[in-house]
Amino acid sequence: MPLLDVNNISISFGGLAAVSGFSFHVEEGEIVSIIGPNGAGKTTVFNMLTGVYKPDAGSIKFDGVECNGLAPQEIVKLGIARTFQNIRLYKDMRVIENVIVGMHINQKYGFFDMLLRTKKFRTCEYESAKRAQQILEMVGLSQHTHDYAKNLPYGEQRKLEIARAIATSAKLLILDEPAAGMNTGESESLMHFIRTLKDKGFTILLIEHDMNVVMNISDRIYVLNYGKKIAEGLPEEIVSDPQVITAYLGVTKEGKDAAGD
Amino acid sequence: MKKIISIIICLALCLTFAAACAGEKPPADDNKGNTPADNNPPADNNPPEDNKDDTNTPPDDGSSKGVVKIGVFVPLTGDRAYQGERTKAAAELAVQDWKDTHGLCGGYEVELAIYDDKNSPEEAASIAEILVSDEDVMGAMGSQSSSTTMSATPVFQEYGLVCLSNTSSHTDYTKTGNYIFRNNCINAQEAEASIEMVQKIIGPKTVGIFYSMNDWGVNVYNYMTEVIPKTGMTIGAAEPVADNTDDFGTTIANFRAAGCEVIFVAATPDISSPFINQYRALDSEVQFSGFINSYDEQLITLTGKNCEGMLVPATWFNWSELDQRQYDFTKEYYDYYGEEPTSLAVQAYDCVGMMLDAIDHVGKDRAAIRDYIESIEYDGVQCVLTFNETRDASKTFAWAKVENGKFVQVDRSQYE
Amino acid sequence: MKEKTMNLSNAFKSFLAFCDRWKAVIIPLLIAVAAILPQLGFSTYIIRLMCNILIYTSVGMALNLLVGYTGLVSLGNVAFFCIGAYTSAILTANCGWNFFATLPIVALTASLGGVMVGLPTLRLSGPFLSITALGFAEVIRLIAMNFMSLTNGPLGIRSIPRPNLFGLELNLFNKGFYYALLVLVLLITLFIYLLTNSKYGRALRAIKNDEIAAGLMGIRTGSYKVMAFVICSALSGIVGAFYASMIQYIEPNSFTQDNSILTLSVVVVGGMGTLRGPYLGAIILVLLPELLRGAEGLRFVIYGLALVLMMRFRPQGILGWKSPLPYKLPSPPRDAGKR
Amino acid sequence: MLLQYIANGIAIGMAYAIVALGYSIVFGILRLLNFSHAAVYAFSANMILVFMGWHFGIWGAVAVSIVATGLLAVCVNQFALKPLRKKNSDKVANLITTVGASYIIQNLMVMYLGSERKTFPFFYDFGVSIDIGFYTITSAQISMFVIAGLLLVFLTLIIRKTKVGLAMRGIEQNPLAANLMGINVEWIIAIAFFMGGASAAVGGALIGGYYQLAYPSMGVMVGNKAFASAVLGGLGVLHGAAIGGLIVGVLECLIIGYLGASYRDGIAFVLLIITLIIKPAGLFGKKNITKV
Repeated sequence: MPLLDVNNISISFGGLAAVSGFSFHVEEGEIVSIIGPNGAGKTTVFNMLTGVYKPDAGSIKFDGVECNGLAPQEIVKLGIARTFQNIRLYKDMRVIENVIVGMHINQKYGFFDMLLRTKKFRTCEYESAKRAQQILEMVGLSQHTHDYAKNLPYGEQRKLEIARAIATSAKLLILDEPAAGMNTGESESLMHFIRTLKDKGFTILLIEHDMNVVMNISDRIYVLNYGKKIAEGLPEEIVSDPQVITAYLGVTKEGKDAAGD
Repeated sequence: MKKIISIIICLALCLTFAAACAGEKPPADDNKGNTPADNNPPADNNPPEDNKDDTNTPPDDGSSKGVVKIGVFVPLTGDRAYQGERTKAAAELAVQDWKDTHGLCGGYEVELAIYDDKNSPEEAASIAEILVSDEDVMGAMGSQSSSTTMSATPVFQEYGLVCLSNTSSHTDYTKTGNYIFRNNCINAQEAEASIEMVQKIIGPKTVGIFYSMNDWGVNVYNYMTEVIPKTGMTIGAAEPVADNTDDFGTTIANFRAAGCEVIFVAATPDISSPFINQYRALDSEVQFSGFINSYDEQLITLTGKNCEGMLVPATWFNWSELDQRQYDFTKEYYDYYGEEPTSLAVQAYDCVGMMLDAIDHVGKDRAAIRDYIESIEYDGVQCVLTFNETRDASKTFAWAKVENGKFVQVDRSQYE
Repeated sequence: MKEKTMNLSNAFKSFLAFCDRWKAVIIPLLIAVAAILPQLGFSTYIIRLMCNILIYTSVGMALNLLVGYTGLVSLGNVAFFCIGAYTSAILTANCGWNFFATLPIVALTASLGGVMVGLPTLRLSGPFLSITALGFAEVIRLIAMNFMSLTNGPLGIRSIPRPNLFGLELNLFNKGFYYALLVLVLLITLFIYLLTNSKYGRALRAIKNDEIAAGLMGIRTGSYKVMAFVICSALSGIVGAFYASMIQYIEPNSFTQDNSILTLSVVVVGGMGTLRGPYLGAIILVLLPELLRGAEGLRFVIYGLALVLMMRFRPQGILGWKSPLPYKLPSPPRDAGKR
Repeated sequence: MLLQYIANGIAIGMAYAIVALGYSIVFGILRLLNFSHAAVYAFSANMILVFMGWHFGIWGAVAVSIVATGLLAVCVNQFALKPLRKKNSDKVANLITTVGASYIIQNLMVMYLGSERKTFPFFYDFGVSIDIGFYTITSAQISMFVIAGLLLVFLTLIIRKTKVGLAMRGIEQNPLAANLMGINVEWIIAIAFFMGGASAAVGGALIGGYYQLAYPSMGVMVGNKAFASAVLGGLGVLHGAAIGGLIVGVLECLIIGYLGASYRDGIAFVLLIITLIIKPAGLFGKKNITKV
């Protein structure tokens, strides 16, 4: 039973079919990537998964639970956490606070526990702070614990977003172009970091343009173009798939003759 | 550079705050919470900045036993400023006249403690605190609108300082306590006078009531709805008006639809003038009847010939041929201030006159001043002033009419 | 010249850091000073000023929760102030209730107002929200003006009694009213401190920083914003009740737009999103008109000028700043180990 | 009766519309609630009286007042708002600065011109007024309607057709990009403020003339109503502000007619709250969808 099972979801904005009939699945502990040229509808798929848009048709099952049409808050509770294409951190809050806010849904204490500072409140706060420090340790940001999120360099801000997603104790991490705007050194260390996440048992769904990262890290790849799936399979198969090349690089003269159309 | 200025700003403010506090002298004795009537609050700690009244002359060669002050709290900023200015001018004139005629007052140098209450209740209450805690202040004269006056009177009553109002007509004003007096007519008297004028001069017609949405307007309206039906006149329509309204098109349409021939204008000139102008533009025969506050030069300047023939009950007459004293006062006020006095200003003049008279007789004792004023027979410029048991001054009404841009006195006997 | 300004502003910053570090000592000291201040034999004029400062501190504290922590700029806070004042005035003056008995009902009616503003503005942001709140305050003032049977309309409500606690009347004379207000301010400060240092406070701050991200991280932004409105309106209502009891005569025109703007300025000048901001903001903005009492006409001009200069040179407010001190990690509860 | 109410409503509506234009222009560009606009409007009407005092003649006084008010609006922008923009400080700070500016302008006027109401000449009476049965639509109402219409068309033309207008719309979308494309952003913003001030001055002259009154605090109530109509019509959309102003004006007159004048002030805001609930960006406003 795949952890995430999506079959032929589609959505259109004012008559334009952004995504039509796209199905894919993600197994537990796997790294799956979705690639495609700009405007292929990748982020739209993401937004449908996380409840920002409601798909016109199709179903999304996570861990057997149908979450098409649920509010974003419920979907996060189920265990899907995401990062954003353009970084959306809580800039004026501290690094550790950003992570603790991620744990908001799992902090179980009521208004009066807060008012009277009951033991339940204090233990929950202490646990959250301890776990946040562990996550920061794991992510390698522990020396920035007390800094403000907006003072972090770009690479660290990406990691903090991922740390915040982990903090929601999600089973599936959805990363939206984490390597965007990174130089080779940074994307190298990011790749290494994602691999360590995989070893720690996280299932990752990735949208990425940086072919180097995608090819080295993904177990399976889906290719999307104009909202339709044009290829799926192992990285090696995708690299040599003619349809993918034409989608990305456009038709070369030889290519057209070879295809003979 | 920027940080510097902000630091300087807040340092300066903190310093001035410290200076303000340091200005207080700790009291000699502890004040017991007994009945306010007979103890005046301890420390002579007038607030740090002195009020800038102009008669601050030092006591001359030892003949005066010190200073006595009359507190005046009126709006000098905001949109009621010009009404406040007039009360202040009348008060200053009263003190000036007293000095010219008597020099000292009961052996004391006379001063005015004038404060601006911004027409806000909080301010008026704070100023009342200043006045009661200043030992030299022997009486206070109160503000322009009833909300400011009525938030100050509890303080005066609590501390036992006489407060005379030249403007308040709120029914519950004098109910605050025995230290609160009113030198202004109550709306019942005003409404009665206006109705009587219309009934006698114009006769039974359908009338409209145009009243401003404040305590004075609402009281006048309530009173008139009871009395008018008994006088044979019928009320065609009654229209309230909110503050700072400029457009009366719709209200006028309602009055005209109800066929009103006479409109009672229960609003101050700054609200009633646009109403009269716009009404006259649509209907030339309609007649207006005003109240005491319409007896104001500003009404004529703002409406010009539109208010021709408007009836106004007046407790005061500028340049009156019948009463030489009123004529002299108008002249004196005009020379001093460049504008003819309104009845409110004259009442302010008499209020200060009464307080000075009281001090002259009983000296510097707030309770004695209160008793003296309660049973006073003061020959004021307006009329001989006495207070009834509810501490309201009874007024006699003269009839006035606007004729080619001037208030002209109407001879009552003609219509008797 | 440049270095001189730098080290002076650093001096100011280190001064603030020093206060932050020694908070545990400085705060009780300040409370003690506030407690003995009225006993130094000031005239009731100064006592009334201090009460005004405390009133605007507490209502500034309530609005700070909305503006400083949640980022919802409400220009209609006087609506809750007015609801609270009228509810308490009607109950005490007309129905003869004890002042403190009216407070729960005041909080209830005011928070009803809060919900009425909070719910419809969930989808609004920035200036639209401010204008809706301003409109709501105008509507409340008009209801007070026209609802003759309940609020006595423009005649206002007269001789509202001072609060009395087991028979002792708390007024400015025996300074009891000042202490009641002092207790109120400290209670509100404690409540907001507890609230902001918990998941609720963090959620509100997250909404201020980036509402969409907060939503996608599982925070129900809608209900938290309404919660912020309800708490702010309930507290403002209670402070309104104290105001009515202090001024003893209220009418619709004492709750105008200027009051909302003054409260917002207290929060912004003092320092948004800080606990101590409203204290200094209230001190400055209540004392400024008193110090300028001499310059009648100029008074408001200087008040306006102070606002403009403040926004230009220190927009985050005098006490608003990013504390360089490390984040206070919660200490383990004593018996955590036993589990 | 209804016809008379609507006629009056249109006249007041036009007054709100003109002042609302000023709010819309400034908001369109800076997404900023310019509180000082009401005081600028009052400033224009009072300055006309002052200029007439210097025996300028009515039309000369109006022209000079339009320029003076435009410059005043630019001063508010230069001294109060520009420094804040440079430090891209918080939205609330801009709001409070404009409030401070409105306090300064209004109270300086009260200090120098006194707070009482002064008569204002009725200068655009062309004598022709239409009588329909018992009710008359005075020439003032007609000329107010016509002049306001012309002003609206003129401003829309500037925004739609001219280079400056294009630059303004560019800055509205993305000030940074506009700057990079060589648009002198500060200069364009100053022009926008000038246009806002000038339209307020036209409004001041018209409304002052119509009611034959001018006093320093005349801006407060008209300002609030005009702002509500600008938001109602959709901030940043010029014809939205005009139509919003008309709706508010007509409804107000109907309310006075049938319910009584004391409810008058509330209607603008009740209407506003209801509209914003249904369409958060106002009637004609475009809802800017924030990309995730």
